[in-house]
Amino acid sequence: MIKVPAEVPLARPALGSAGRTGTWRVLKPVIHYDKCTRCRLCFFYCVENTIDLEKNLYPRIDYDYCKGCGVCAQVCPTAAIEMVKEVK
Amino acid sequence: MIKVPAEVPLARPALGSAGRTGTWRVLKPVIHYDKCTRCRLCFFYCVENTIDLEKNLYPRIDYDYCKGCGVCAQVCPTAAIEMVKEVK
Amino acid sequence: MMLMRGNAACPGCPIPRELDALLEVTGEKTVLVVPASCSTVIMGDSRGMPSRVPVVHSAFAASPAIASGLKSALEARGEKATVVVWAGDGGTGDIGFASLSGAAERNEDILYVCYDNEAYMNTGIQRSGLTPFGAWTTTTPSGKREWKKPVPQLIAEHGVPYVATASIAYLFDYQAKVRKAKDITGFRYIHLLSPCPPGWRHDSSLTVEVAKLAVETGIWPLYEIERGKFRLTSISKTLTDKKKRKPVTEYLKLQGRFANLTQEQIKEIQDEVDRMWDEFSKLEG
Amino acid sequence: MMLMRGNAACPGCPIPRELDALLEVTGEKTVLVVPASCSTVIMGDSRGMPSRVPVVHSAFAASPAIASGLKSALEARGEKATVVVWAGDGGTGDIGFASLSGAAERNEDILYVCYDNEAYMNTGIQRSGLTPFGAWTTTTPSGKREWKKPVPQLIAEHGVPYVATASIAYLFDYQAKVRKAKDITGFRYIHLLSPCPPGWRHDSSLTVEVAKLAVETGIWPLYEIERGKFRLTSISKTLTDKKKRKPVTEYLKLQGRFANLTQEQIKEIQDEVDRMWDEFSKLEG
Amino acid sequence: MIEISLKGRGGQGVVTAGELLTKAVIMEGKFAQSIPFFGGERRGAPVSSEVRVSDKPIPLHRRVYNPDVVTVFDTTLIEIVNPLEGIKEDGVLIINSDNPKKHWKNTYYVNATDIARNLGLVVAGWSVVNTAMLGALVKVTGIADPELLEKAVMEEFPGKLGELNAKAIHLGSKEVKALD
Amino acid sequence: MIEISLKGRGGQGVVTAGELLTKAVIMEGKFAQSIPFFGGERRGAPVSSEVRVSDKPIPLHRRVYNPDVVTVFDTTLIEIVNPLEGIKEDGVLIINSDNPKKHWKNTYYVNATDIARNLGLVVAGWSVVNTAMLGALVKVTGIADPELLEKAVMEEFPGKLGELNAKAIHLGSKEVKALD
Amino acid sequence: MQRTSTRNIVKAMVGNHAVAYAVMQAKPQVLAVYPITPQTTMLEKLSEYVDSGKLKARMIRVESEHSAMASIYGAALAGARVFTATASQGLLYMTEMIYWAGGQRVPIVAAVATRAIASPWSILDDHQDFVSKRDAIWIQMMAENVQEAYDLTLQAFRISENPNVLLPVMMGFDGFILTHTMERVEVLPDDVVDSFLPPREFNLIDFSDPVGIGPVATPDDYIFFRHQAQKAMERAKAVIDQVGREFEELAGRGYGSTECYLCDDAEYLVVSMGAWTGDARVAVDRVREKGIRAGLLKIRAFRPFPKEVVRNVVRKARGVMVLDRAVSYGSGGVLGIEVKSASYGLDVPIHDVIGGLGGKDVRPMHVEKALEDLAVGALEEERWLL
Amino acid sequence: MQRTSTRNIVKAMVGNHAVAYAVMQAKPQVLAVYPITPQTTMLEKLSEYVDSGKLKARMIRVESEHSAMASIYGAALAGARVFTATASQGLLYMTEMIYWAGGQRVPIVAAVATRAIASPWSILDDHQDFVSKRDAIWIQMMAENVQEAYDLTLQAFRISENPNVLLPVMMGFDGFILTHTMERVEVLPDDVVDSFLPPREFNLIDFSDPVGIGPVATPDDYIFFRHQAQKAMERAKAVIDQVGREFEELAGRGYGSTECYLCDDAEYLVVSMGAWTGDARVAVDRVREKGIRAGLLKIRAFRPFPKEVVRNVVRKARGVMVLDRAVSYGSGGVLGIEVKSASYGLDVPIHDVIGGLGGKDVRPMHVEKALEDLAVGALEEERWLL
Ligand SMILES: Cc1ncc(C[n+]2csc(CCOP(=O)(O)OP(=O)(O)O)c2C)c(N)n1
Ligand SMILES: Cc1ncc(C[n+]2csc(CCOP(=O)(O)OP(=O)(O)O)c2C)c(N)n1
Ligand code: SF4
Ligand code: SF4
Ligand code: SF4
Ligand code: SF4
Ligand code: SF4
Ligand code: SF4
Ligand SMILES: [Mg+2]
Ligand SMILES: [Mg+2]
Repeated sequence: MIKVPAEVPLARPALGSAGRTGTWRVLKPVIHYDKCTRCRLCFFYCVENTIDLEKNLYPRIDYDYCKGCGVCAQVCPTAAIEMVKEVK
Repeated sequence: MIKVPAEVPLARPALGSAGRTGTWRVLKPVIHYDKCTRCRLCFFYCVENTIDLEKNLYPRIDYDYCKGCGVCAQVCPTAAIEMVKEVK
Repeated sequence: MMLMRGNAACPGCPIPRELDALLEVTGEKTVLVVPASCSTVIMGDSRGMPSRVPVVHSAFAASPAIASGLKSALEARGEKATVVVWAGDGGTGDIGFASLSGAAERNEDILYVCYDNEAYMNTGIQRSGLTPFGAWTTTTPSGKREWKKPVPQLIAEHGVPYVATASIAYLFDYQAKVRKAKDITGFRYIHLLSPCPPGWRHDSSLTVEVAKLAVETGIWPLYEIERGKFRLTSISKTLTDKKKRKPVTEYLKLQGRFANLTQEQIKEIQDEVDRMWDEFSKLEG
Repeated sequence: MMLMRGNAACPGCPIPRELDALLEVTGEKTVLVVPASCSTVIMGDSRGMPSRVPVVHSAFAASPAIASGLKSALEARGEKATVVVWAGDGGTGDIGFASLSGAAERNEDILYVCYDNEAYMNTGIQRSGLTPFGAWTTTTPSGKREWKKPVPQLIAEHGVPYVATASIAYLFDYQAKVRKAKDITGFRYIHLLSPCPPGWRHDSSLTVEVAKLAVETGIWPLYEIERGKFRLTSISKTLTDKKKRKPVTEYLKLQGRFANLTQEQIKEIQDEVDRMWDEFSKLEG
Repeated sequence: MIEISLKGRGGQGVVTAGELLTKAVIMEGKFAQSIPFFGGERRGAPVSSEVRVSDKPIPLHRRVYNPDVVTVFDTTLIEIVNPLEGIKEDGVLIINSDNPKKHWKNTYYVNATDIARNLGLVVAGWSVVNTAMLGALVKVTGIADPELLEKAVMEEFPGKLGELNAKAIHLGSKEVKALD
Repeated sequence: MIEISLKGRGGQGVVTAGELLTKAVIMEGKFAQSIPFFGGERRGAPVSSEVRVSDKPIPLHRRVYNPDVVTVFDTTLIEIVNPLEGIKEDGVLIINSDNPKKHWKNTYYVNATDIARNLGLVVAGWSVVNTAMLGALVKVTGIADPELLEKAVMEEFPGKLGELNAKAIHLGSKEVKALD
Repeated sequence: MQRTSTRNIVKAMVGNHAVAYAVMQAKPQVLAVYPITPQTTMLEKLSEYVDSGKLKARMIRVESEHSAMASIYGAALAGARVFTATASQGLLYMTEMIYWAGGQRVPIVAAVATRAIASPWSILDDHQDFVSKRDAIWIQMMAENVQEAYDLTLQAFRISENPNVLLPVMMGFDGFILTHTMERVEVLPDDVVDSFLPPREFNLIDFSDPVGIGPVATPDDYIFFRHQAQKAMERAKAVIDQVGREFEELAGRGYGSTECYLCDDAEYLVVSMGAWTGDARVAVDRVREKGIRAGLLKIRAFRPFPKEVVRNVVRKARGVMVLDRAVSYGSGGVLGIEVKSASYGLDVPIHDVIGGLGGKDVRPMHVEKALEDLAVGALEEERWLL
Repeated sequence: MQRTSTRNIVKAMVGNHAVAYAVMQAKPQVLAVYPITPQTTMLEKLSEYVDSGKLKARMIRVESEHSAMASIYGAALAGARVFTATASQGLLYMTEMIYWAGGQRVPIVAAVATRAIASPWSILDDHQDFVSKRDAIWIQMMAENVQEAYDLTLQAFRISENPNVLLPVMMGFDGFILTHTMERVEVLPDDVVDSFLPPREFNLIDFSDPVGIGPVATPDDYIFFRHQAQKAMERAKAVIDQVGREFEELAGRGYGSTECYLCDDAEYLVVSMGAWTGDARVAVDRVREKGIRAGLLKIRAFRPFPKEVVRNVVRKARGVMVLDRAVSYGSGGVLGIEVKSASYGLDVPIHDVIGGLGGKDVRPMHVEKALEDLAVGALEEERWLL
């Protein structure tokens, strides 16, 4: 195959294609693990895919990219996620 | 209103916009009035609108424009229309 | 006579009569919008046109939109007139389908008539989305593999006030539908099956016969959908009973474009027609 | 994670998750075709993209056709891959509708997903044919007057093998439908209601809640039509009984775009939903 | 270079005639060009086709204005389209007629309609006279090898139909006469 | 001509701030121009707006590269977008902060977030700090008549909201301080 | 540049709103605008006007740009004053209808918020979209600033509907750089606009005299119509200048096909079109300070192209550089080609300076540098401002 | 003009069938062609080839030209050799995708059966459609006769897929005048075509190295890509000539961007493109007989425009007339503008002779007359052959 020269308009996969979107946050989701039942709903519904599951199945938020939308807090059945004001 | 100058692409109504289409005929519909019951089907179905009705409601073909398609002969319930070869 | 004699339609082409019958009903205050199609050619040239009402020629995909604009402007100047799109199946169901669907969704106050000769005839018989299953065209040399796009149903799904099918063989039914459509406000759609002797490969004298058989075999049901209500019309009312319908072969065999259908394909077509009528029975019942 | 973090979606936008859930099922051998839309922006820029599978950016009206070509070429080189169009409601039901209908009519072997945020969001919230009745947009300042164009039904009328609706709030249902669609050959269509916090005027945290209420109120029924057979899915199966459905106001009241609806309009909407479910009951029963 | 104008009606095979002639000439190693009438062909409506034949490459692409040969498939056209317009002083007119009039000083005629009809070359009521006319044309002008013309015809219409058309060429060529 | 750069985040009203300032200047009979950041605005994402103010017509349409004044609505941006790039030697930096650092020799600060919050100027969790910042900006630079700015604000936001914003201008202007 | 008439009303407006305002004052009966960045906020403003009744018109909410142009074309035939606006992909998507309207010689006004063309995507400014319609039998004018965008919009209706012209007019203005930039704008009072722009008098749908509009044309007729169109373009030159003068009487701002800045004694000339003309003006001032006698020729009317003026101005220079925001790939800058062609026969060196594509910002210093290089013979035949 | 190689096979074919034949020999995997006069008989022939298995390709039966170009674009990305053909309204309807494919630098071959543009309707020939794509980052070549249409189609694939080029190629040939005219054509044996045109090696869909194709580009990247495209166009000039020479070795017919006929000592030069070049050749011969030293420069590659050659040939003449079958209304003949721009700085008078629009037949005598007038200084700056 022809090697396509760099002069052709292409993009390559990259983490943070829009930058460190964690800086966009106004409110920050904080998980109160004591309340967490590991139901994983936050993990399923985080619209940004910024919640990982630990080995022990506890959710962990990737604050580098979490945009602070609050969906996780909203879907958490035990109100284990609190949205707190970002301190900047 | 502005008079639109002749330089703008327009067409005006005209009889025989494609010429004297009667000359296109290979076969010519001839009405045998003796067989005609004045049912007017030929008049209704002449696809070219080239059949007129006389005052007495007998059909008359406008040979200047009749293209000789044969639809009239086909729809005539009494076979009063015959398609004959054009003599040229 | 609103559409004058001596135009460029092929011998046996029903379009001039179809147009005349339409204009008989809609009258002098009609604007015809005609996209690229055989009707473009029939409408003459810069030396003269057969129409006695204004004709707005249109790019292939543009007629529903041109009609929307025309109607809006006529309304703005207080002129009561019927704006009619007169389009082929290709302009309607293929390239112009987004524009048509848009106008239907906006419920534009226009009457859209699709004369359906089931292929691109003006360019010499190429397949359209509305070409029926099995039909030969120059771009489907061994018959079309897909089914005919059900455009009247698709438009009806848009919730427009009036949708109807019609046939040149049932002139009164056709004109009655035009009359009804004329008096309705909003988007009205009439789909007219329109045989084409050179394209369907039948003798020019058989135009009306073929159109009639399409209805009698049930391949082309005559119906209207008025504000969502479906109703069979004319002779089609009597055809829900399969025994009353002629076998589809009667229709197919007259046309060269179906000459190479296999027995299986013919059965498929017959089954499809029967299935459709079963649904009609439900809708009507 | 097939769609990487840190992309340009608004906070609370479901699109990244919707895409990721799709790609989880279709896997690495997926090509995404993305027409002009919010997703174009989400797909990054010349400096990098969030997708781990090839993305083919597309002009607004071109994606069904680009996908047709891609699939044909992949097939010609013997590559088994899923070609997915990922398009907004505007690209799907307005400008791209002819192209979509054409691909459906040809039964192209592609999976078309319309993520429907019910307006042109990328250009800043303008009405589309799929904007619901009554909704505010910048081009319908006092609410849209027409009803939402019923695109899934329209596609189903084309006789394609698979059509389904889905919702981000019912992820398993959505992914099950993608899985089913992936294994079918021919044209497959999934229509995904996709809330948009700035466009629908709801708090970014309510995305899933709003999506859920759309289903629970019956405004957004979950169903699939497999080779013509209609079937309600997931929770919607339980909603044919009107009493089980929440009133539409529960859905409407969360969204600023419906803030100026009159009581009458709300009733119209409720009636329309009820009418739709009556039909579903018939179809299912 | 010889320029030929073929005039007929939709359904008579005018364009095909031009192409068959062109093929035959090219088979011979010479140069030829066939330019059809540009427009929607309707059965019965006037149609024309123009042919150039030459020993050298033909650079021209304009239409033929001053034909050396005019071939009229249907004499009723003579009034309608004035096929003789521009014909060269020493040009030749070939008409399909059983009752020829002297429309031009050098007039030839053949009853191509009868030839076609007798051979059963009739499509939808139309006698397809093109091959009989070609036979006459080649005979009168000598611009193509009749055998190659037959070969071209057989390629275009394989089987039985080709044979009939080949016969039509033959008969056209045999029966064409000068009118004096 | 004075060139001003306004840096903030989607939701803070950066573009509106530039336009309000421009309007106020134009009401005064002077010339001004407001050039927003060109791109999809996402809540929380960096946004900028640039303003030119002059006594004469402004022919320029390029972006502002060497601002006289840089106004930062959210100090976290200082690391991300380097708002001081190109600032004039004697340029002025105005930041929204309760805990200011000396990012630039001429730094002014105001706690616009508190002003907005106290006035209830909060939308979707965002304190809309733009008018308070404008108040500070006008106070520090004197480029617009505060009364006209208030008028512009009242036109833009009729009623109660306008009053609150006018108050914010007032407070911003009152509370801004030089950092030394 | 900008002079003031006492009756003018001063406003601060972004370009899109200024154009929308002019459109409202022009009182069209039918609009059809499809959203596209950077034009959309104009559509939104117009929707607001229509919705609130400030503009009594129908806004047809079409499903594509092809239909936008088609629907206003239809409306224009039936006598309505009409307007649309678009950009980039939208302008390309309506290409067929653009040519259609031009060929039919129907008065229409369209604003183009210029934007780069994909692929790759860019929502930012250049002129590639605008120039793509230079053969389409449309008058094309381009604004330098928000004020001009407002003024030219009003003038466009007058020019388009002039019975000696009858051509659609496209008003280009730089995307974002003007559409989204707020500037001081002097608008005319409504009654002044009414006197400048009386109700439209063009109509082709007359049931007592039915015509076929845009029929098949015989070759003789076809080339005749086209020749007439070319003549109408020629006549439009005077009309553009005349309308500009009339407008000046009302508004105090003079217009015409071109504008010269320090041309008279200019040895080194910049030719430019659109918003960066202002920046070029600054560059001219700056190099003048350095002793280089520079001048600037602004092209306001791109079609009809003011060949005669260009030629006369170029003739007097020692070197010319054309600023080009659009390229005919495989040939050169589009404006450059025009200028060279119009000046054919002269021997003043003409250089192409291509820049600003896809939103790339161009600064006076780039023009300054190019002018300095031009003066010392160091400017390439084609320079790209990368 | 036409030389012969012994391995060539002589056929009699109409232009559309000759191009279809070349396409079949080029072995594309994916085609998408939408019917439009005068291209349609090519589509029909290709459909036949595909249906009968002579060409193992998929013909996508799209619903419009926009989709025709879009679908072969998609196929081209995924490694298929692709082809489409269109004309006039169809070319306009796919405008957006034409620019799209050009901007993305994807090898594609499209044939354009040139035809006038509506409104008013005309199905007949001129070049207005073809030239409307001159900015679209496509190589554009135009054939003089059926033989060239065949030859250039084959060459187009080679040029397009050349790794130093990677640009789509448009092959124009006059509607009806070539599409429907039957001429002698020498075709290459299939194996010779195979050696000339090995399987395509361009592919962007690689699941082990996923890329985003045509993403939003930052301004810096955007202008970079465009600058590279312009450079690729520049490089294409040599490739066109090189491929022409290689083709000559196989076919015995030489090609290149231009062709000169009696240029060397020509005082009066005709510049021309497309089918009427042959007629112009005849006119040149005729006026030579009358003692006027005329010559002819044929433009085969319109993009990249062979500026250097044009300039060098024009330089030697005393007067030049450019035959133009397309007009940039409000400016001048399109080819004329190019020639003047390319020749800028020379002082040989260049005249525009515009004709053939909407199928209007142009005869050698028209060219003859113009040449004679040129020689005696009686040719207008712009003459229309009405
Ligand atoms: C954009 C565009 N593409 C293609 C064409 C060529 N064209 C003209 S008419 C036609 C077919 C029309 O088919 P249909 O709408 O069914 O009408 P019919 O000719 O069968 O009456 C086509 C493809 C065109 N005019 N414009
Ligand atoms: C031909 C064309 N017209 C207009 C646009 C501008 N445009 C880009 S995205 C968009 C709206 C997309 O709406 P939708 O498909 O619903 O996707 P969303 O942005 O809502 O995700 C528009 C109008 C365009 N890119 N191309
Ligand atoms: S706040 Fe939003 S982005 Fe952040 S983890 Fe929660 S759901 Fe994900
Ligand atoms: S949703 Fe709440 S309870 Fe469930 S895993 Fe997340 S934090 Fe824990
Ligand atoms: S033959 Fe045809 S055109 Fe003539 S009268 Fe009968 S139906 Fe009419
Ligand atoms: S159809 Fe026959 S019977 Fe009836 S009116 Fe005509 S000719 Fe007479
Ligand atoms: S081709 Fe068919 S539809 Fe067209 S004019 Fe002829 S008969 Fe009528
Ligand atoms: S505007 Fe709506 S759809 Fe678009 S990215 Fe933002 S939330 Fe998502
Ligand atoms: Mg049709
Ligand atoms: Mg949307």
